[in-house]
Amino acid sequence: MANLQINQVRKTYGKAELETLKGIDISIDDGEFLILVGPSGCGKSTLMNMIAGLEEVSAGQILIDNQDVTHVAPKDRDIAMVFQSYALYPNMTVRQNIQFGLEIRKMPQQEIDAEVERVANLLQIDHLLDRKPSQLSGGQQQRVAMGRALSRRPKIYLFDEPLSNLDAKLRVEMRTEVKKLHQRLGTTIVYVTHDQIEAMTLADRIAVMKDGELLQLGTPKEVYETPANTFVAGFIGSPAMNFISCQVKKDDSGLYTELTNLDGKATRLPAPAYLNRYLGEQVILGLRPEQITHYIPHKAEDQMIAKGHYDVLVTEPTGPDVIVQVMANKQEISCRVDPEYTPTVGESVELMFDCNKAVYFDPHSEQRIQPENSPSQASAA
Amino acid sequence: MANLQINQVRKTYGKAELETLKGIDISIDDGEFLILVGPSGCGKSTLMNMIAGLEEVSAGQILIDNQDVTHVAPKDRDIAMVFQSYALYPNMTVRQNIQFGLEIRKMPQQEIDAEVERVANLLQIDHLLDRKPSQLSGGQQQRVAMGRALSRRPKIYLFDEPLSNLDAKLRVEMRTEVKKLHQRLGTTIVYVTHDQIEAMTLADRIAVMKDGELLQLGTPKEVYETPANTFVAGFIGSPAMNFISCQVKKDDSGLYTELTNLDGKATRLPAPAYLNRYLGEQVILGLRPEQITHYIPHKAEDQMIAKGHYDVLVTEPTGPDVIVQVMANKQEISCRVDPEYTPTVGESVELMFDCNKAVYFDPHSEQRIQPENSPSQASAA
Amino acid sequence: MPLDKLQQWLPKLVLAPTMVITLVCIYGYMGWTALISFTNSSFLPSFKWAGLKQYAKLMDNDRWLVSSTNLLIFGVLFIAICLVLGIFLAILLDQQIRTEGAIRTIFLYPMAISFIVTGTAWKWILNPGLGLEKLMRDWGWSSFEFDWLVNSEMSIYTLVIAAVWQSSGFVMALFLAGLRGIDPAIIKAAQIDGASKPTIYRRIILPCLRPVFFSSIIVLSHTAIKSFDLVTALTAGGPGYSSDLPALFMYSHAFTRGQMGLGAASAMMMLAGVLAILVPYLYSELRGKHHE
Amino acid sequence: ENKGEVEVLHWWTSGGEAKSAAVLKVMLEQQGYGWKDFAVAGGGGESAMTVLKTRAVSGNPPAAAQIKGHDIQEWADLGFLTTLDDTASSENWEKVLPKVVTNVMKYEGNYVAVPVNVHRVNWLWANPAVFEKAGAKVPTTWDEFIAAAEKIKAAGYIPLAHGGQAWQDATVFEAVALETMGTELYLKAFKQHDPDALGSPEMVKTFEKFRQLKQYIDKDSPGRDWNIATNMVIEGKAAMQIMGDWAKGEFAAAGKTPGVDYICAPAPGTAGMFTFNIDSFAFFKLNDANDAAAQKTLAKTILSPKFQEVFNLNKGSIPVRLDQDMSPFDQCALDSMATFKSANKSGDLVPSWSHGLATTSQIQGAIYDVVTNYFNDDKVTADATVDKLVRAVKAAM
Amino acid sequence: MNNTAIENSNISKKPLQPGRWLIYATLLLFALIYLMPLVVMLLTSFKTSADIRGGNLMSLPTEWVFDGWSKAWGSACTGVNCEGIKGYFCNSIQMVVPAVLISTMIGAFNGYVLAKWKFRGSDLFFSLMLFGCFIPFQVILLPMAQSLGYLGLANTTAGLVTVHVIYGIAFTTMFFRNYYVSIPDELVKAAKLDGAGFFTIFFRILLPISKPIFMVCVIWQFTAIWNDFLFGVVYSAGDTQPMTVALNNLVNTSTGVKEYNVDMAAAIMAALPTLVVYVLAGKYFVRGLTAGVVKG
Ligand SMILES: Nc1ncnc2c1ncn2[C@@H]1O[C@H](COP(=O)(O)OP(=O)(O)OP(=O)(O)O)[C@@H](O)[C@H]1O
Ligand SMILES: Nc1ncnc2c1ncn2[C@@H]1O[C@H](COP(=O)(O)OP(=O)(O)OP(=O)(O)O)[C@@H](O)[C@H]1O
Ligand SMILES: [Mg+2]
Ligand SMILES: [Mg+2]
Repeated sequence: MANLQINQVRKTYGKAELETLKGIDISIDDGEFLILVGPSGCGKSTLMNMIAGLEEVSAGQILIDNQDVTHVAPKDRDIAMVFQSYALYPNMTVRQNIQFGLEIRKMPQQEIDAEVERVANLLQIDHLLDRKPSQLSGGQQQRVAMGRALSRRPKIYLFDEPLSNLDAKLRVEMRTEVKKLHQRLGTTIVYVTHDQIEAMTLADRIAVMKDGELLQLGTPKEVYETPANTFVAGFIGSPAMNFISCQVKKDDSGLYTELTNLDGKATRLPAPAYLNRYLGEQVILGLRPEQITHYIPHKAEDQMIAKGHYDVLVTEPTGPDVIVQVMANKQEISCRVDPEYTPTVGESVELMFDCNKAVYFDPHSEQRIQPENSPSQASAA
Repeated sequence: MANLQINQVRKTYGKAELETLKGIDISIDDGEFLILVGPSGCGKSTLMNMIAGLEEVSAGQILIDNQDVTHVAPKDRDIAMVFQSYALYPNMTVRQNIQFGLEIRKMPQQEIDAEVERVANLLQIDHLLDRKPSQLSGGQQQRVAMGRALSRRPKIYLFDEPLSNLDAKLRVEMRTEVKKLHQRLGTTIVYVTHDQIEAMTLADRIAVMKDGELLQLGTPKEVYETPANTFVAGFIGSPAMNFISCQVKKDDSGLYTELTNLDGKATRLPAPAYLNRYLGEQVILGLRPEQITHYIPHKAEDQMIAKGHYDVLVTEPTGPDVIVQVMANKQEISCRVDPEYTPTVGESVELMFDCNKAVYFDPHSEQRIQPENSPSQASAA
Repeated sequence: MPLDKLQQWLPKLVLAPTMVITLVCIYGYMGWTALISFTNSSFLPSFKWAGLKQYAKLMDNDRWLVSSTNLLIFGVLFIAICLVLGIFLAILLDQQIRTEGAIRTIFLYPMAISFIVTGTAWKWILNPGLGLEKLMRDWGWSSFEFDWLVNSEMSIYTLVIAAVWQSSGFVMALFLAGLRGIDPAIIKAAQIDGASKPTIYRRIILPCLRPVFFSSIIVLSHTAIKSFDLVTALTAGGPGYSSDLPALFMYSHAFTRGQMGLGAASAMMMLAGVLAILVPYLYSELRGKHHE
Repeated sequence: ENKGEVEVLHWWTSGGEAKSAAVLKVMLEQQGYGWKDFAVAGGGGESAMTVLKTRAVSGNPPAAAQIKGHDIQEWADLGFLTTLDDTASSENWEKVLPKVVTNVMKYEGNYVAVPVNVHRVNWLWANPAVFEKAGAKVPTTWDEFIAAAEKIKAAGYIPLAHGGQAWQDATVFEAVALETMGTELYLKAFKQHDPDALGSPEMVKTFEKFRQLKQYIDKDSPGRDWNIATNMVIEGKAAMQIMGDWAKGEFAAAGKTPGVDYICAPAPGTAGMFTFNIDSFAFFKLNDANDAAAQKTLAKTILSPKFQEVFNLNKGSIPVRLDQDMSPFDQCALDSMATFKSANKSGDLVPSWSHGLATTSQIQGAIYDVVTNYFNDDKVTADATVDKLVRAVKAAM
Repeated sequence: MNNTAIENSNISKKPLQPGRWLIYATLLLFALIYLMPLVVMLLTSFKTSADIRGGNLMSLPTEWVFDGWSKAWGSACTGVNCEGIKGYFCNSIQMVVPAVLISTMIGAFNGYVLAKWKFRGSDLFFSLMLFGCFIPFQVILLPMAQSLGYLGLANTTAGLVTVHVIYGIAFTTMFFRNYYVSIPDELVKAAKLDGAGFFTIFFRILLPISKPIFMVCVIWQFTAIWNDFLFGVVYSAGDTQPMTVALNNLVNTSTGVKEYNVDMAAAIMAALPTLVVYVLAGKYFVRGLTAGVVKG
């Protein structure tokens, strides 16, 4: 149980010419679950390593429980970490792998055994305890790696893509386990993942990184609904948010933007008042696929909702839903419709645009246009 | 362009004691897109290798274009493959990696260059062409591996988890590229993935494997809506299908099953007529999360739809939706509700059970209970 | 915390003895030799300064010229042939040979036997009157000529033969190991790409074995430069001093001929040569590795 | 026992030599002293010298070391050696030893080393059977040698068995030189290194003759060990070999008897002359008194007639003591002894430079290089070589 | 042992192709060539001296005799005492075993540091060390002798061992370093987080997986040291001379009679330990190389 502060941390690898981390500022409360996301190579693992004390900090400081640990040895930081590349001890059995850390810390043997049992059950690897890592499948290895971390009660857990190699099913189960674990222990957790759902469902807050910079730090809701800029908006959520560049217009009933389908028929999308200052200018309208759906009667009267007919280009049934691609403002737009309304390609369907959660971006800065005097979301400089 | 037949193919690795593949039977039509899914270690890669001719076939035969190629050398099968472990030539630059296969096939240099350019653009790696694989991130390496295959026009493409290491955004883009590629070239493709969406959206047919056996082979719709057994049902779709064991009862308005919430109030779920033979017996009811939703007025009158109040245990906002866990028949059940209806934990919400697509399994055989004299779905023995 | 400091210093502490040893016993002694090379030490080291006299002597001593050119010929041929042969044998052995173990041992055993004696055996084998030539002629191939050992033009090449015999096995082992170390998937990929076996070796596998080449070349050049037993046992530098090598030259002048200064000078020249050739290679290779 | 012990560095490691050394050991131990054997064979003591130097440098030299000829002076000059004068006087070596020998053993007038034996280097070993078959007679002069060699060659035998190693080349060259230049010039050239002598026309002549020999040697000779060459004579493949009297050991080992199966004659044209090669022990300064005592005893024992006899019988050489009873020795040895004495008077007793008796190892080495290179490279002319010789010797001085 | 795809590809599967025969033939041919010197030595060792004087070295012995062997083992002279080379075996063992073990251990530690605890200049130091391998040992004879003299180790087995260790660690370090470099850093990082210190990591994590490279080092060092003559002769004391020196004394007589059958027998005996090591550990040798040296 501890809080963690990362102040202006920078990293430049020995021979590398350019900085890998360019001044990261994150402060994590006691017991918080923070998730790091970002494209491959953006510096997530590097940051994790620095928190753990495994990489030199080039500049800035790291505080755990308000103590500067920037130069404290890893073992004295009381941190447990799961590595992206499992890093299991090849010469030890699964059991030995898990209990190694405990032995080092001089835990009495019977406690160790108990602990190992517990963890093994938790991760469904109790039947593998006496195997060597080399005899395990990728997924199993990853669970052992988890086990090694979970067997301890550190101040902070660091997970670097701990579930990436599991198949969907197992993955969901593990995810729930992690969640429960966190709820039970309330330990501070920093967690790297590529998986949208993981990020959204597990995190108290999500930190979106790109090229060694922190783009946005906020709750999943914030990040999802009010992304700081187009990158975040596009990176979080799959299928990705639709970016439609269009002009802000005004008529007696207020601001609006327009979508025109292939035969030139325009749909009028009501826009919020704060777009006033962009009146007549181009903005980027951000609409998520699930905000563009088939016609749903009981929503129809909401005045932030618009309707229009569009021709279907592609349909992708994903199982629970069907992703439909249509053409608007000469751009491909994906919408999410209920399988039972599955349209056929070429057919023209009536779509419903829910502008309640629509976001708008400045075409130049690519930053989200914020309502005046609205408390700006916690988003990195 | 070719069709592919896999007849009763078996594989036992040299030292291994038990069979890795236990008689696989698949026949793939010319230009078909087949996706292999299955838990880790079930034999997917093995099967791919055998199709490519990289592993000995222990028994059975493989036919391409109706010619037995079981003992033909890989290079004479005219197959392109993307390996799960990229398998890039470490000594060559990205460019050389991509053009190697073309050089071997004596393609004139300028055509090669053109081809490389094309593929590089397609995969967004044109800026990496002169790097060595060791200087690339996992995702980039994977795209190069793709490029190596895509630069050729073989009879058959084999993709072994080609996108597993890309972040969500890139993944979706690549997925679309693959789909377009297939639509443009119409080449036969066999594709392994762990990713639900990939499987559902790309495949003409999906083959679900487990422990070296083929459990079901069918269109995504079939596999998703009429899974052959509980394993397939549980493996495909995420969050996984809810399995609720309950008794088949009957009253004047027909067959039904019951869900009881924590305070014992029961919800009556209408059941199809063909469950008659299970009257009074236990069955496993399979309901997917998206079939258990918040109250949607316009659906309410459908008589295959039931309603009931249940207490919320957990809520997991995934962004587009919220996954809600409730308790029914003493089991955790996950439902998918619209974020705007997000309930608070502990609160009792009215849920809607859409039984149109409910499936039922025999508790003993775990096979799906099929409507009498309905043409049984193409499912493996 | 002090214990931490200790942890920080431990690596350096552990390495310290080796560092000291290296500095004293290698570079220190090199320095010592360098010093001697500027004195006119004769029978035993003495420190009467003599400037570059010894080097001057060395330069117009044509035995030295012979032996240093010999080292060049010897080194290049030895390393080249060892590599080629080693790779060749390794590739053959890598084809799932049933009796691999036995054959591997046969190729390796020469390393195990000291040249003090195999030298004699080789002397006989290469000697026209006793060995191969005689044998071939006894077997009826009367025109067979093989008198390199007793031919001042060719004697140096007999050294190459014997040296290759001794070291190629090790190179073979290295490359065999290298081949075994390559990720099979890469080869599969190449097969899929339609490459034939030879192409795969030429274009993919061998280029991948760069590190092996590095290790081999280090070991081989190290052997080449130090070849001493070999020469003394096989030709003792003869006929005349046509097959002399610097190591032998240095030794016999420093110790048996009481010209320590000259010996030291020759040693320094040898080192200079190594420096000139090897260091750039070492550097490039080690640098190269950091990128990957 | 509290009595001292001597560590003896030598390169007598095989057959007869080793046995002889063993005898010395026994005799020493009979007198209650310990013998710590330290044998290092190889290249006529080259390895041994290396070892000796390193040990001297590391500060613990052996008590006694087998050191030859001029090196004794070097060691003494560096102050490593102890003096044996008291032993010498008590054993009055001055009387029993010939002057030539004692000169080698003294440094600035003090004994620092003890001679063990005297080898005669200018021997010609011949196989009479071959001569018979070829209808030739064992040569005494150079011309006879050429004549005989021609006959033998014609008869299809190898006239001269030779091993093409630098020291063997030198040994033969030495014999030719002595024949051609005569004692005086030989000494001038190889002992005083007088440039005129070295550059003299006789020297040129010597080289020419030397090359002449080559046509009587089979082409496989380079690198051949001397005893293989000897065996060629024993086997009757070759007729003659020019080699020191240690070659006798090989004949003996093959069970041959002198005079019958093989003949030992002075190298052509060197009858009455004697190139000597003396094995000797130099004695190092020791700090332990007991060991010093042992040292002295060793010195005494080495020169004792008994040891001289046993040793030289084994080794094929002759005793250094002029008063030695020669009855047990074979004909060759007797001849050798006779010549030794006569030459000693006539002044035809010359040190063998090829075995390091005449000059420093530097110069010896320099001459080796010139000689062996000339012998193995038919392109260089005698004159050119002589110039080279002069320069080489000068450079090495 | 992971076998390359080429092998289990159909191409080379069928064993009786002409190609396969060619391979076997070539290998056999080379094997014979490589064996030639050994054969000559063996033949000679079983011949009588007369038989050898007879000359044809490639010919079989006219009569097979074991005198050579028995003499070399028991009664050949290597100095004043003629007890063959048997006595020198344990001399060599006494020297080789500690030398090999110590140099290997040091190499392991150095490799560990150079690969997993890099610090400023550690790479440079490594290069310096590598270059160190190239000084001809003849150069260091005297200064080393002097140093040993100061240390009072001159002409003691301890001294000899020291020398072998000193000039062995360059290679052992290289072997281990390259091996450890090929082991992922995460392993060490994980151990650090588990609270393991410098030595714990080494002994509990890395050492246990170092067996293959350990083999390589041991074999390499054993061969080098067992066969070394120069150091052996120069730094050993008279009565603790190693095998090679005895062998040399036996073989390299200057003006004595040569008995080649004894020489050869002795030589083969002297080589036996190393030969055995190769036969027994050859497999591990290649494995170890695969694991280590090869991944530069
Ligand atoms: N030891 C190193 N030396 C030099 N550069 C490095 C090193 N480790 C990582 N990098 C570089 O730092 C950048 C960030 O690497 P990092 O592993 O943190 O990315 P990541 O966000 O973890 O990517 P992924 O999601 O693929 O794991 C990358 O560009 C990488 O090339
Ligand atoms: N070379 C081999 N020798 C022995 N067994 C093997 C070999 N390769 C794979 N196996 C075994 O065969 C089974 C199937 O392996 P395979 O790689 O086909 O699984 P997979 O379905 O590709 O799993 P994943 O989804 O993790 O890639 C596994 O249990 C594996 O342990
Ligand atoms: Mg990472
Ligand atoms: Mg796989």
